[in-house]
Amino acid sequence: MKKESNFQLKFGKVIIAVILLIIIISVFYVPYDINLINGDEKLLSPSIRHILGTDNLGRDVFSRVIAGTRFTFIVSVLTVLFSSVIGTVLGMFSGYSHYIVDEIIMRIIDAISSFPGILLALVLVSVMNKQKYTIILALSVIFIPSFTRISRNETLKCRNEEYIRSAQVFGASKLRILFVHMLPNIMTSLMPSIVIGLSKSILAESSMSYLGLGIQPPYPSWGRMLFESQPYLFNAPWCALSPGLMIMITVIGFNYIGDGLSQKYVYNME
Amino acid sequence: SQNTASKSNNKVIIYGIQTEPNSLNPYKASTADGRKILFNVFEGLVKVDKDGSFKNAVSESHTVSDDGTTYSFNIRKNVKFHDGKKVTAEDVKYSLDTAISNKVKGFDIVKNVNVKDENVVEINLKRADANFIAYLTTAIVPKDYNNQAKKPIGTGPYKFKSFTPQESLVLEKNNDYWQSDGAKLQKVTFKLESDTNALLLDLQSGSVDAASVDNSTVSQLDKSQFNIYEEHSNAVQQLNLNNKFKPFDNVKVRQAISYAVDKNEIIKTVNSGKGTAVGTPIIPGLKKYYDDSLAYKYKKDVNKAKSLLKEAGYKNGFSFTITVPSNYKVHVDTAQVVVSQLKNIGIKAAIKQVDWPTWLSDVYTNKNYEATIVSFDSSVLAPNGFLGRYVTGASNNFLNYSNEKFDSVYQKATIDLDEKNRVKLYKDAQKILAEDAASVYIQDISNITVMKKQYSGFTSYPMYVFDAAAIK
Amino acid sequence: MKYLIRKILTLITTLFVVSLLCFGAFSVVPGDPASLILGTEASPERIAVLREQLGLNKPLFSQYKDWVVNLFSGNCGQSIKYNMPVKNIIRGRLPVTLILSLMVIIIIILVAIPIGVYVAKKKDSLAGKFVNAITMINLSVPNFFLGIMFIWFFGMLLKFFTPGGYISYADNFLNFLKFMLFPAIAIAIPHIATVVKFLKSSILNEMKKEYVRTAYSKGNTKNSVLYSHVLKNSLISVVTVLGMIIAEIFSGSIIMEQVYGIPGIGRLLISSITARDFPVVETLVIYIAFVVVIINTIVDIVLQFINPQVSIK
Amino acid sequence: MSKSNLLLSVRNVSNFYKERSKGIFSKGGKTRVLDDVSFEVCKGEVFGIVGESGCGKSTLSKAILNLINFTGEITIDGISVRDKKKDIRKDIQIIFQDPKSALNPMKRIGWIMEEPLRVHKIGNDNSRKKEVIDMLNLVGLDESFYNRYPHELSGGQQQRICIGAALMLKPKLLIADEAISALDVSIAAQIINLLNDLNKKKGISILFISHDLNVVTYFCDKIAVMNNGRIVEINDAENIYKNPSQPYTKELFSLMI
Amino acid sequence: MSENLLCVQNLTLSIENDENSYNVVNDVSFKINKGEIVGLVGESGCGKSTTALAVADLLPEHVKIVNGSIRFKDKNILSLSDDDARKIKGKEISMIFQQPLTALNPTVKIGRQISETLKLHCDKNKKEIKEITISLMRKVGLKSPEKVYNLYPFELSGGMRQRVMIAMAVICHPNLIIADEPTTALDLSIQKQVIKMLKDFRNEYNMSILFISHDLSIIKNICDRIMVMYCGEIVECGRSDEIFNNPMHEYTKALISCIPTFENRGKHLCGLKGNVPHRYDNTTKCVFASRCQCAGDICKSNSPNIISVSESHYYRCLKKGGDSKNE
Ligand SMILES: Nc1ncnc2c1ncn2[C@@H]1O[C@H](COP(=O)(O)OP(=O)(O)OP(=O)(O)O)[C@@H](O)[C@H]1O
Ligand SMILES: Nc1ncnc2c1ncn2[C@@H]1O[C@H](COP(=O)(O)OP(=O)(O)OP(=O)(O)O)[C@@H](O)[C@H]1O
Ligand SMILES: [Mg+2]
Ligand SMILES: [Mg+2]
Repeated sequence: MKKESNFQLKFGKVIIAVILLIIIISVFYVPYDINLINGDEKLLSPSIRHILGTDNLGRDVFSRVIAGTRFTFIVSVLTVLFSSVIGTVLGMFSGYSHYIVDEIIMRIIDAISSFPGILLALVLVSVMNKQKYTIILALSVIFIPSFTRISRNETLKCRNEEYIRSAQVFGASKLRILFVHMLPNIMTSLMPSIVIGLSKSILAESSMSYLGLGIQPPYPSWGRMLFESQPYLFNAPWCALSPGLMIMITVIGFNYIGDGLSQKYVYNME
Repeated sequence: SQNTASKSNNKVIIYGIQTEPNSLNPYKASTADGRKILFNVFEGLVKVDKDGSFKNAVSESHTVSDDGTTYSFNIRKNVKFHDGKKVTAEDVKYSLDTAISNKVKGFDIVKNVNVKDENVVEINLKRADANFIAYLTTAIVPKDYNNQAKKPIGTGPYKFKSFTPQESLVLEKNNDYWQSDGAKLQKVTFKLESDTNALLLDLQSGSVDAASVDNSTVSQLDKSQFNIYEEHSNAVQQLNLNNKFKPFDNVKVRQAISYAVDKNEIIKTVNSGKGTAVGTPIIPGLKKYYDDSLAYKYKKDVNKAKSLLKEAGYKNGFSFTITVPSNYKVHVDTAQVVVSQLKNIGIKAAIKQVDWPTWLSDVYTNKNYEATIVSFDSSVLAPNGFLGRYVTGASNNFLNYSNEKFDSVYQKATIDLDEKNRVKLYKDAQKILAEDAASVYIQDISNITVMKKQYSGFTSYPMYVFDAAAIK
Repeated sequence: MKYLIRKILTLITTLFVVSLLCFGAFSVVPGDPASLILGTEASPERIAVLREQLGLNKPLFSQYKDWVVNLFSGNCGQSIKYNMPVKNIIRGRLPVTLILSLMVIIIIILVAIPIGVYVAKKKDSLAGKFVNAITMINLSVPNFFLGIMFIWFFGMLLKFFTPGGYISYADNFLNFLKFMLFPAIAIAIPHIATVVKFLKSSILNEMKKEYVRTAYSKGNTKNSVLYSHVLKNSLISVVTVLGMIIAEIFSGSIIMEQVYGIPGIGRLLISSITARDFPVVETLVIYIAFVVVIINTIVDIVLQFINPQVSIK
Repeated sequence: MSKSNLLLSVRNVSNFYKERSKGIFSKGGKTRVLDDVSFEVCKGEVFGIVGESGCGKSTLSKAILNLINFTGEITIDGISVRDKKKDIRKDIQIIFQDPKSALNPMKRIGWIMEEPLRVHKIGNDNSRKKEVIDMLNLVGLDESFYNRYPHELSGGQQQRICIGAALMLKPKLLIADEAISALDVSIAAQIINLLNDLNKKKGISILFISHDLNVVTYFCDKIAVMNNGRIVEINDAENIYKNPSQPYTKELFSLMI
Repeated sequence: MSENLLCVQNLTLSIENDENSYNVVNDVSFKINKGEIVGLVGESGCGKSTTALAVADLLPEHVKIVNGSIRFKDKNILSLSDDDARKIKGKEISMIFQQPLTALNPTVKIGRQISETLKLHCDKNKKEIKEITISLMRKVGLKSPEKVYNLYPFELSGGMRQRVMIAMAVICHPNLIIADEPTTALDLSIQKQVIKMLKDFRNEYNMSILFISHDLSIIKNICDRIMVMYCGEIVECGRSDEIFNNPMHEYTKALISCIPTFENRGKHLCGLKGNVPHRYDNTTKCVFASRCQCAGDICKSNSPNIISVSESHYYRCLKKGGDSKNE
């Protein structure tokens, strides 16, 4: 079991490391300007000039995919950051607080999670005055419930642990118990969900792009590229292939890390 | 598939359509696709012809008084509504009164409508309007029938059969049509698609026989299966600048932008060359009034654009946001090209996609925007439909454009009954707009209709319609 | 009984919060249904007339109140866009989406559980690893893309179904099911992967527990330990996961209805939002939340059957 | 027993657990867990409480720590444990049964032991570290443990850390709730020795809760026997061992193997 | 009475993980006769359970048998086919586990769990099985067995669960019961009842019991013979009275002296210094050397000898009893 988790973890880490490397490189160098439009070079198939071909506006797909890494990551990392921070805090308060507070928080969380995510995104995106990254906000709200639930469960488990009891005994304040004593422990079981959240948010961004809610053009996120290339899927498959593959690889990478982490966690606990 | 199985006498067609009609009531239908469908169900006193002129439909003939304020129509005797009742002058009066009370465009100048006798209707105007005949394409409906929204009844070659929201709208051949060779196809099904991509997939898989499609879409279709018809879309795509917004209140800035935007590149890149560059808000299809000479008034000239910017005091450029309705791929793509072209003269433009209702309310109604790219068409084939929104204080002047000279020229053109004069005045108006670079006029995007090879008879109009009756 | 009362109270509060959220959302989004209906050529006077007719001049809160009153009287108000009772619009579509979702759930259960058991049993064999890898890949494809690939592969290449050739369930139920099969599979696949993953790790976890050793000590074979002892316990966590997936299935079907042109409530929801058709959206959202809550309750009850420690009394 | 010598006094303490009501309208019942419990612990005394599982021993310790609601009065050094203003928290500390779960798995030993000082804002970083190292020595461990994690320690070492952490605030009373039940015999012996030393050398009073009669009679000066939330007998260890007066006590002691 | 039932010889088991492998159980040999109760004591982690699991053929995957044989009724358990081994389990050898809650399947009703062994090994119909089960449940002291039959483990108290475990173990009248710390989790009074019950069953069915515990006082109470285990090795073995009256190995002595009792009051408990050494530092040859009071250099380099005290009593040490006393 341990062997396998190590392998998964390593494999995932290698993938993500390579992708982070791509991000760093793309900040300094891409073969073509990602927004360089060229009407004479529309939908060219891969060649030496354009290794991954060009899209419907004649932009270099390779450059866009490379640079898209950055945009995709900004969305997914910030989404998970916001939602996990808010979700965790809510969940911890809910789990550690009085019955009423718990009930109120959980009803709202229930409502959010039984609210169609797409509607939520649509509303938030139109209200927030759609900017390049408004989607982050929308996705964050959609992602909050799952983090809240996990952290609430963990808090419930944790609050009966004796080390929390002993912190109460020597007089630590509620906030200190929550954030200094409990949080690190909750984090260990949240970590896998956070990593898997990264991959889920990449997929969610691409679904949102499908409805025109993702990152704003001309900036390429992989989801947006995939969506934009949809009409040319059969005649110019290279447009869709590379962002699609990147999504797949990255998501697999994150999933492997997440699985590896959760197994490691289980293993450590034994 | 079985749907398209054709026996010559009961041939059917499935036409893919991307937006739902918002209403089946002809006085309320306002979406382009809605009008496209209802064109086959309703007819007015007159009807648009292929060349943009108006031919008599429900009316047999008409006369206009010399001062242009009285129109007299003779109703055709063999016209029947779809429910079998004969069309009478009362019905016509009722229809026109309904148009007035519904505040249908152009009817604000109607003083009254009188039934002269069984077959003659007289319309009196408050003042002359050279374009008035164009408004009379408005539908003639049976008197006191108030179920139009659910089961529309008109006089057209096809009658309404059923409408299932988001699935289909079905029309059936009207066997009582006044023209014997009215409709050829037995049934026309308008399939309501969820979006462009779904339409493309349906065309590719063959479950849809015909559709009007994007340029980007048509390149993906198997040319051996489809006939492809290219025509004017009869809408002008323009980069509209909010003339009150800070740098755009300066005519030099607007001109600079006009010089920076390369129409040909946009046409080539976004539309695969299928579009006509224009320099005025009027569509080329309105041949009489359209001023062809303005198309390249602002030919791409980066240096000139830069020096204009410098003169205006924006040597280092500035930044602004282009708001685009996200449901129009063409406009989104165009915006991307425009952004890259403006970059050449140091202007940083960002794109903000909004959904259509937001666009309507934020941009169009509340004029709360900096720039936007959209196409405007007109429900009536008259220059006022295109130029009216530049008039100072007009409710639809979301451009915040104001020029007294233009206002007076426009006013004069509207009431001038002398055709030659009128044409000249309208052309002058266009010149003023072009000189002021009120908006950046880009192109009349070609409208492309594809139809399976087994069908023929496609007719193009200078309006956005689908004439199912002509299809064989 | 107490359980029932509690559940009903939770249901009502949840639905109430959901409807308030929806109302709040509508009170802030820009867009006016009347000018949408009339388009760009409408004069302000004409819009004003229509607003009056549609009752849009009333403050949104009183529209909400009207809607609530209408909800209790059973017809859920009048659609602004289609100008007919919301009830009538939804009636035809609800079954479509429900059947689709049901198919998805059935597919998930039928496919994921055997695969999960298989993978857990053969975790070290080549076949097991292969299935594992496939699972991972399935988890990583954007939903809409999978749907499109299905259309291309099964629809256009293999001609198993006609893309866009939706057949109403009222016309021909079997053909309807046949058509729905592919979008259902497309929605189900990532969830199958999730469930397989969960079931596998849950079985492996259970296998480590002491009662398994007890079962072996009684002389059970490997299979009888797996099927009569471990599986039921592993399913507990899977059922919980299933419960969480339900809401996602709805989201998935919204997109897939769009891709496949299925006239279900997902598509209706999107178009009604685009039309700012408040009564329809509010009703749909309540419907969806209702179904989600109900299914979660069913999951609770199922859980209680397989896990005696969860008591609903 | 002179008054000045009195450390802990528990008077007429009762406690009820509300059964958590499930429905909004239903009322939860009440279970009586402590029933009129009274006893006193003197300074420097080792006071044992024995009783079967579930008789309320842990609940009593929670009441003394003011972690749960109770009726009656508990004072330490004359101050009620309910008194929020007084730094009563410092005077009573507890060691739990399971040393593993009583140590935060994510924190290093040094951090864990310093935490009570930090919470009460005693000393600065350096002085705290010094105190912790002194304490480590006191409980028989060396400096090298400062930077280790709990899971790297054996059960006996973990329990020593727990004791050390509990002593950081220099409490007057140490409650050991089944503190050695989870440990191996030889390790348990080490811990008992340690507690014995602390009691003898530092004069810390210990409330020793256990169900193991052998240990209690070995270790405690006075023993209270609990049954069903009541104290049935309190006596010196010797008296209780040699001639228990109550029938329940007799029965209990007859079980000693 | 002295008929040989189980004979373990030179059993060596090792645990393997990716970093290292080490012997958990090292060269262990012992015998159990029919009707005998044999105790196995030792500190936590010394390999008691692992030995027991090996005898019951329930070793987890990561434990490998390096050497040795386990003969049960003259069959080598280690070389039986899966199917043959399965037929022995539950019927002839059965186990009682330490944690009755985790050892019972949480979602299967008590009655089914108890009767499962019968179902697997005896050809009886449902009604008979239920009758046997219920009567056995009554016998192990479960009140109103018909009701308990349909309860789930979590609905029972710890004592009841342990009774259920015992019923499960004896239902087929096995020849050997391995009881792995069956009383550790229990209350004093219940401990006593459980022990009495096991003794009764032994007397009634002439079963043998391998009784594992770390609590010497319990072992003393129930066992005929005692084996003391330390770090995977049996360091001393003898009859109960021999071990308690005349402990030879230093470890055994320490164990006995650190039992706190009223009699020892005031005395410093001897205890053992230090902790159980890590298994994988095999630097010393005598596993106890690091904690032994009287260990010399020789203990670090040579393997201990087996020194017999009497026919039934031996221990492993390099220094003879006399030596250690002198030092
Ligand atoms: N949170 C709770 N809710 C309801 N009842 C409780 C709760 N905690 C404890 N009890 C009950 O209170 C009684 C006393 O519990 P307590 O933990 O004090 O016993 P104990 O003597 O410490 O037992 P043990 O020796 O097993 O630790 C028990 O019967 C238990 O069932
Ligand atoms: N799953 C495992 N992985 C690694 N090591 C293990 C595992 N299970 C047991 N061990 C090791 O095997 C050794 C013997 O374990 P075993 O369970 O036989 O001890 P024990 O004497 O029964 O202890 P206890 O009294 O605590 O039950 C221990 O040192 C332990 O560390
Ligand atoms: Mg307790
Ligand atoms: Mg063990």
